[in-house]
Amino acid sequence: VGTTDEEGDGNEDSDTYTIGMVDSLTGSLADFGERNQRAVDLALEHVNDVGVKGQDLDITVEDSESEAQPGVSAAQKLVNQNNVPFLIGAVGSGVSMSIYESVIQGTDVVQLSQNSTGLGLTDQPGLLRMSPSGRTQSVALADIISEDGYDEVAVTYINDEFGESLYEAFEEAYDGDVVYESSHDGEGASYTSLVSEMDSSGAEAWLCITYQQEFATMVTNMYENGYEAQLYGADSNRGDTVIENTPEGSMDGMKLVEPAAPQDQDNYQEFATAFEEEYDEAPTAWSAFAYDCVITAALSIQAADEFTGEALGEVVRDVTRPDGEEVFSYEDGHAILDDGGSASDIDYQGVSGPIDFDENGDPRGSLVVMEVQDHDYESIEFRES
Amino acid sequence: MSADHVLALDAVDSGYGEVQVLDDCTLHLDAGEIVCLIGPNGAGKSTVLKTAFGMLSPWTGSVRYHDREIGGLAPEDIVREGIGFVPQTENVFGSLTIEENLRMGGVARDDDLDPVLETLYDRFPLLDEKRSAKARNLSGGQRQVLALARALVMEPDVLLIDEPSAGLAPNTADDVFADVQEVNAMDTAILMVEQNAKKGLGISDRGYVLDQGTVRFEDEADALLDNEEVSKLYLGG
Amino acid sequence: MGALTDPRGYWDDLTATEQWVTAAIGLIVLGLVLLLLTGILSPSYFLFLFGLAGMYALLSFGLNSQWGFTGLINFSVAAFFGLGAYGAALMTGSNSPIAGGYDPVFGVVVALVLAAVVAVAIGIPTLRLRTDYLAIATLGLAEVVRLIVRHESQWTNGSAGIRGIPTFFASWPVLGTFPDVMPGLEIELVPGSPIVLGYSFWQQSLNVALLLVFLGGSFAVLRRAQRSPWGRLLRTIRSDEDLAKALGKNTYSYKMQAFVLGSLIMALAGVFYAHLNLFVDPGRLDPITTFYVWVAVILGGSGSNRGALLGGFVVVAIREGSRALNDVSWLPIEGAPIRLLAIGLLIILVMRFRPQGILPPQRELIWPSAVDDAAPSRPDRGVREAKGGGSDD
Amino acid sequence: MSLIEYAANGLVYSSIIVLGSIGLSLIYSIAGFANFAHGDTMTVGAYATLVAFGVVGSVGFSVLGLPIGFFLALLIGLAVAAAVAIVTEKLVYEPLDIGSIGLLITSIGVAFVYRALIQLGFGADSIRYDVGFVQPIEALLPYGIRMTQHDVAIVVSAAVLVAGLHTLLQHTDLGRKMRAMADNPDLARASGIRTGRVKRWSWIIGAGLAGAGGAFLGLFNVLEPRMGFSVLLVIFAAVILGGIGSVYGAMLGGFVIGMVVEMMPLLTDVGIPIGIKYANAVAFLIMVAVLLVRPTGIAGQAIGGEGV
Amino acid sequence: MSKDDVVLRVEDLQKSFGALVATDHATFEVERGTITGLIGPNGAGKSTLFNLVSGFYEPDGGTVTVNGTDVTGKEPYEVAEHGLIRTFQTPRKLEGMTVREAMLVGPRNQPGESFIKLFTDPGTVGEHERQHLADVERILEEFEIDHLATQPATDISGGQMKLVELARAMLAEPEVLLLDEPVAGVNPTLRNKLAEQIRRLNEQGTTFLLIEHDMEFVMSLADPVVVLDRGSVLTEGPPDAIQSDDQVIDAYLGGGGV
Ligand SMILES: Nc1ncnc2c1ncn2[C@@H]1O[C@H](COP(=O)(O)OP(=O)(O)OP(=O)(O)O)[C@@H](O)[C@H]1O
Ligand SMILES: Nc1ncnc2c1ncn2[C@@H]1O[C@H](COP(=O)(O)OP(=O)(O)OP(=O)(O)O)[C@@H](O)[C@H]1O
Ligand SMILES: [Mg+2]
Ligand SMILES: [Mg+2]
Repeated sequence: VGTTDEEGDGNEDSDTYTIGMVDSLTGSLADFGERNQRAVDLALEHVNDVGVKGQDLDITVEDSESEAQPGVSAAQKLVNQNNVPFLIGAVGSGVSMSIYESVIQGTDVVQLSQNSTGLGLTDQPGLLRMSPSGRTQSVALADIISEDGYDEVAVTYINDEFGESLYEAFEEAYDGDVVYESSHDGEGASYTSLVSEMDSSGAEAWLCITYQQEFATMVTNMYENGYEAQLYGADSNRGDTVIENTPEGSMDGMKLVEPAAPQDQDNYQEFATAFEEEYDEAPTAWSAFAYDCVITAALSIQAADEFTGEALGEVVRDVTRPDGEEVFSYEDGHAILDDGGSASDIDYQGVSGPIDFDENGDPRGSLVVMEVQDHDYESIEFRES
Repeated sequence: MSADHVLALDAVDSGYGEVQVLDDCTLHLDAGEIVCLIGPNGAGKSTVLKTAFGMLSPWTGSVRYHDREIGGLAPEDIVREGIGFVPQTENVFGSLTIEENLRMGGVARDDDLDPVLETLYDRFPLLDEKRSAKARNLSGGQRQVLALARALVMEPDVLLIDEPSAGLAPNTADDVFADVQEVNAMDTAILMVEQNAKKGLGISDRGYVLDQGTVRFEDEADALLDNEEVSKLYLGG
Repeated sequence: MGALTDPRGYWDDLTATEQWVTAAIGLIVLGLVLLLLTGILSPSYFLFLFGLAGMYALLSFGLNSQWGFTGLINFSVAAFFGLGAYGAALMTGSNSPIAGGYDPVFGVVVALVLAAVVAVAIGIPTLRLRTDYLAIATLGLAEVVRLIVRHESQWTNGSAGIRGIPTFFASWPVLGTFPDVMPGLEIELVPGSPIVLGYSFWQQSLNVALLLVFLGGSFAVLRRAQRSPWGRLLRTIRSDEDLAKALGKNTYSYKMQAFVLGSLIMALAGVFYAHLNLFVDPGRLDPITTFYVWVAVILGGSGSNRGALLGGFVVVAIREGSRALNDVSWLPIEGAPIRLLAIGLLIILVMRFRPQGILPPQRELIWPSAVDDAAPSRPDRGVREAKGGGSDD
Repeated sequence: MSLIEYAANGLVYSSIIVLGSIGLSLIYSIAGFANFAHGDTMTVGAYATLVAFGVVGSVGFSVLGLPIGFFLALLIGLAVAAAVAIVTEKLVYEPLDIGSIGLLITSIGVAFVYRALIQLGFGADSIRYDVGFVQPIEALLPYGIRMTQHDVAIVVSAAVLVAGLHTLLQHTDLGRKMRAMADNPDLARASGIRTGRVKRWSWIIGAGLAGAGGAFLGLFNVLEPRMGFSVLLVIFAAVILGGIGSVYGAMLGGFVIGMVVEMMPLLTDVGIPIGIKYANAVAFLIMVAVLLVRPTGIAGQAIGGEGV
Repeated sequence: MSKDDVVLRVEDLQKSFGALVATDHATFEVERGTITGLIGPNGAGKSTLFNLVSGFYEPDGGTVTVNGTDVTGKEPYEVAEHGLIRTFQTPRKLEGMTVREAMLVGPRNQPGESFIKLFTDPGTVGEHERQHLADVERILEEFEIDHLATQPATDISGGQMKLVELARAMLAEPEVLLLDEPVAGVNPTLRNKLAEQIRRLNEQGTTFLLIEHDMEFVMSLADPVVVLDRGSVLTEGPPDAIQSDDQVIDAYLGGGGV
């Protein structure tokens, strides 16, 4: 994790550019935070191999504890004490929003959320995010469930901004009946009552919008109670944690939708390989988002006239826009910019996808539909959002 | 000071936290004696007993039991040495029954408690009636009796009693004093604090008058009762 | 004897602890001024921290009037804090499902009324209970309130929270536009590290001003109340309720008064929070806040208003200061659990070495004008300090 | 969905809550404070069991779907939780000279320390025991009961532990000494009770049961650093409901609260639209309602007026 | 037996704890201006009777009338509002206060006990406070514990606690004062002084109902004396008559007599 520059400055006299990041190092989303940090380290390595305007990039990371208030405190420190002009943050949608409203709004600091998919962020054009809005996922899920021939579904969702907004969007888009819906708490709660209620609702299709640990527990509870249903889920329920902690075959046939990292793209492959080499595990789409946040920030700094929020704000969208030449790594982008190219001369294609922030600050993204086969995820279909 | 004192405080200073109460206090108890400690409120009488029993550590001076220094020992060890203590206040386990209170009094004994308890019930019929009543629900006087009985379960060699007759009806007080004498007759030396000085001294061999943490008078019990000055200052005329 | 008219005499009149604490505070203030002047500590961040600290101090005031004065073990601090924040947010926030867009002053009123109503509702069943039962009952009821706020989104927006809350003075003349019109200043006292006074600095200054009003008002009220017969009665109840009853005091009514008073102050802290943070979500009702406030009150010294003030500041210093641990990159381990560890250890150490708190009450609490000439207003030093008992201010 | 099925679930959860409640109640009455580190003591027990199981491994035959090694590990976990509690008592609580609220606050600090250490050692992720997965017992399905062998193991082990405690309290002086000490520590010492030893035993029993409860919670659910703290509130409700300081009250309270939480779906079934998300809330409301009628809990001792 | 001016009337009062009948159809009256003694063996039900009268226990049957008002079943503070104050046999400690502060709780109806008045009428509050403080100083002197005024109220000896308890109740200036063994544990010399205090207050109009086992004390002060045994009134009369009553000697005084 980065070091603090005690002087708290990021101005051009020193030999590093320091930006800030609010991440979930602890709390319910610590999983995400941990992987983010790995991706960030990787990204910093790639950036500093080349340099930004001849200097190093450094990131001061503060913990949000996966909660709004500590998140805001963290951002306050980064923005007002460390004077960072560019802030990556945060994971949870609620945290990102509260940071934006309490700290960023009214200043010219650029905020780019690494992992928030909540629908509310769309209403804040000033708040950029790397991960696509959950709405696309919800719509896709609604379609898939209908296409699979289920006109009744039981839904449970994690009771935070993320889960709730995804559920609302799903309910809006779904043609059939939601015969049961209930939010649930995270963190080690027991879900036996929940699954038995879902079972008694009579629905044969179950949609779970939650996080990996919670979902693993849910599936285990289902299995141990002998319930069976066609499962559907959001991207957040996918991962090794689930595979490792659920009985073999317990989820087979489950379908999930997730933002597609372009797995066939070379830069993703490279990223994935580097990640696996370093950390001995496959990256998730979420870590790819975090990686892209750092690269985008670095490109913006390189492209901007000066290291201020105002200047960065002017270029941050441009470096990912389709007008320019497609570049697939920081090195390539840097080369063009260093040659006197302007921000709009490049179009960074992230390891997570094309990015292309729209007017609301949301990226473009495509989705992949996955199915669990033999207790492993297989992608079966791509969908444009 | 001769070696045959059962219990002796020698030049003891003691108190609570930073507050000194006992100031160079010297007194002793011999085998087979009943000694009565009197004095005004706040003189430090209870403090003497607490110090002797290890509830407070003497700051200076020594507390000796036979020939052993016991100043600084913990109460639970002192009990096992053969000293018993009846505190002035909070002297029963309110949430325990009478029977349980008595059994608690005997935790340091290894033998069967039943015979001892039966003897005590015989001696204190008041308790016998209410064996399974919670001590909290006893009347003030009943509790006072229970507190004494609890200390007797150990059959101690030395018994320290803080105001045994406080709150007792005249007839019960007489009974208790008789009991004290009876216990004494069975070879237990007794050091007793008593505000009812006339009765207290009446059954005692010797007495001390304590004032402001120091022994002011020390004499045979009868002599103290007859002492005009003592009578005027401390016995209410 | 005023500190200004007769500083020497004032100093001599302080107890050893007070002198010690005053000196320490003086040093810290000096240090902060130095940090600010040299540009090491940014003024706007400092003001934000100051705001947070003051908010904790307010919460501590509230708890102190319940626990410190009256002995009510209230574990629903977070609930009242949250209600205050929600009361203000629901009235003023742009996405409030009930009645957004009102003036913040109206929000204050609604928050206080809401807190008072809930305080009475929680108080009626619980205030008759014995202390430890009261603790868990309030903790449980606070959890009920939290679950309702979290799940009944038709009233509260659920976990999405309420946003678009204006700053407190947004619609006031002059003050409303104050942060915008104030020039961005850059002062360079130490070459190379300028002090930037921009929008957020002016905004935070306004916040702090509001806070000082809240804090000052509460302090003045509590100080007078504590030294009054009213406060003495509460202390009697804390120590022996039956005695108070036997002397003809309607103890239930007094407990309720203290409970409501404390809850109102906590709600005030919530209101301040809403306008400081401009965003409110159900996480504010999390019991962890309650624990922190308890730590603040105990740390400062139960029963002492000054202690509560100090405790609030110390807790924020610990919480935010321990962020520095995250920055220690050479540690081979994660910073966050280390931080939790540090806070835990700190609590334990304080309780071990200064259990009576930093500034425990040390003076008698008798109506000031009544004792001036009657007798010395302070008990024998030794006794009071050894015991750390009594109460004060 | 049948009543009996919910009840079966409730029985399992209750067993865990009961184990936690007894310990909390014991410590409450002896050490004289509400121990907020109790939940985290459960967590310690769970992780200790995890580690021990890793070392012992799945040796031997299996009982109730669990290798015998797991039960061995469970005992080790129980012992570790007790040992940790004793060390904490020696290092932290014993040297303190403060009232019950001070102790309570201290225990919050202790809870933080436990949790931080566990997180440092095991990370924030959830973990499962490597005991495989089981399906409901076939023989019970026709009766509408979906219980796994693991569930049965939890209930049976909890029952054994509780029965053991009952025997201990009935046939030794310990229970009475504990009560005497809680009542009046000074007089207890004056009577010759070695209070230090009694205290130590209470911690051992209380924390040991908590450790077992934690280990079962891990089996019932998953292990994660906040697991114990998450159930602490419910355990408090159980203890209060039963009446502070009464071991048997704690058992009863734990049973009732555990059942209530797991039987919540019934409310919806009978037409009361309170979702399971309010399960804990309902538990607390029941607790408060009981306190209104009996201000000292079901088995708590009535406070006898002002006394004489 | 009927009396002229009755301030406290206890009629057919009953209270049992489980099988134990603690108060058994007790009936008696306390006449204004008297010092009425209440004696009886340990466990006779005297303190229970106080608890019933002062509202701490709810009677199973019977009535309590104070100054003509039926206060049966009322809250203790309501009973106190009717002018009846009681002390406790086991003195109550007030933590976190000095002895002087603990005494200041005594006076009833202090204007400063109203939160509102603290801010609307601080002058009056201060005035009363000064007055009460002077009263406290005076009574502490009379009780010979003025040197304890600024000591923590918990750090005093058993006897001193009884004195504080009694002095505080006197400060409440009730019409009827119920004292539960006020001088148990108090030094004999001081006992005599307290007797004078009680007598003086009585002359100024306070009515006393007094439980005490110290016969010298009771018999010199009280007239009439009510004897309670096993929950009901055994007899009542002037001290001389009581002292020579065989029944009383049997049940209570024992061989030792006074
Ligand atoms: N709360 C209670 N529960 C059960 N029994 C009680 C309760 N209070 C008192 N008693 C019983 O009622 C009887 C009368 O008690 P009370 O305290 O009134 O006696 P008393 O006359 O004041 O005696 P003493 O002179 O010893 O103080 C006693 O036998 C006592 O055990
Ligand atoms: N716990 C305590 N802490 C501090 N000081 C105390 C404490 N208990 C008693 N004192 C003080 O110590 C002195 C002696 O008290 P002690 O209890 O020994 O008196 P005593 O002679 O037994 O009086 P009494 O006849 O009233 O019981 C008193 O002045 C009292 O104020
Ligand atoms: Mg004494
Ligand atoms: Mg009595």
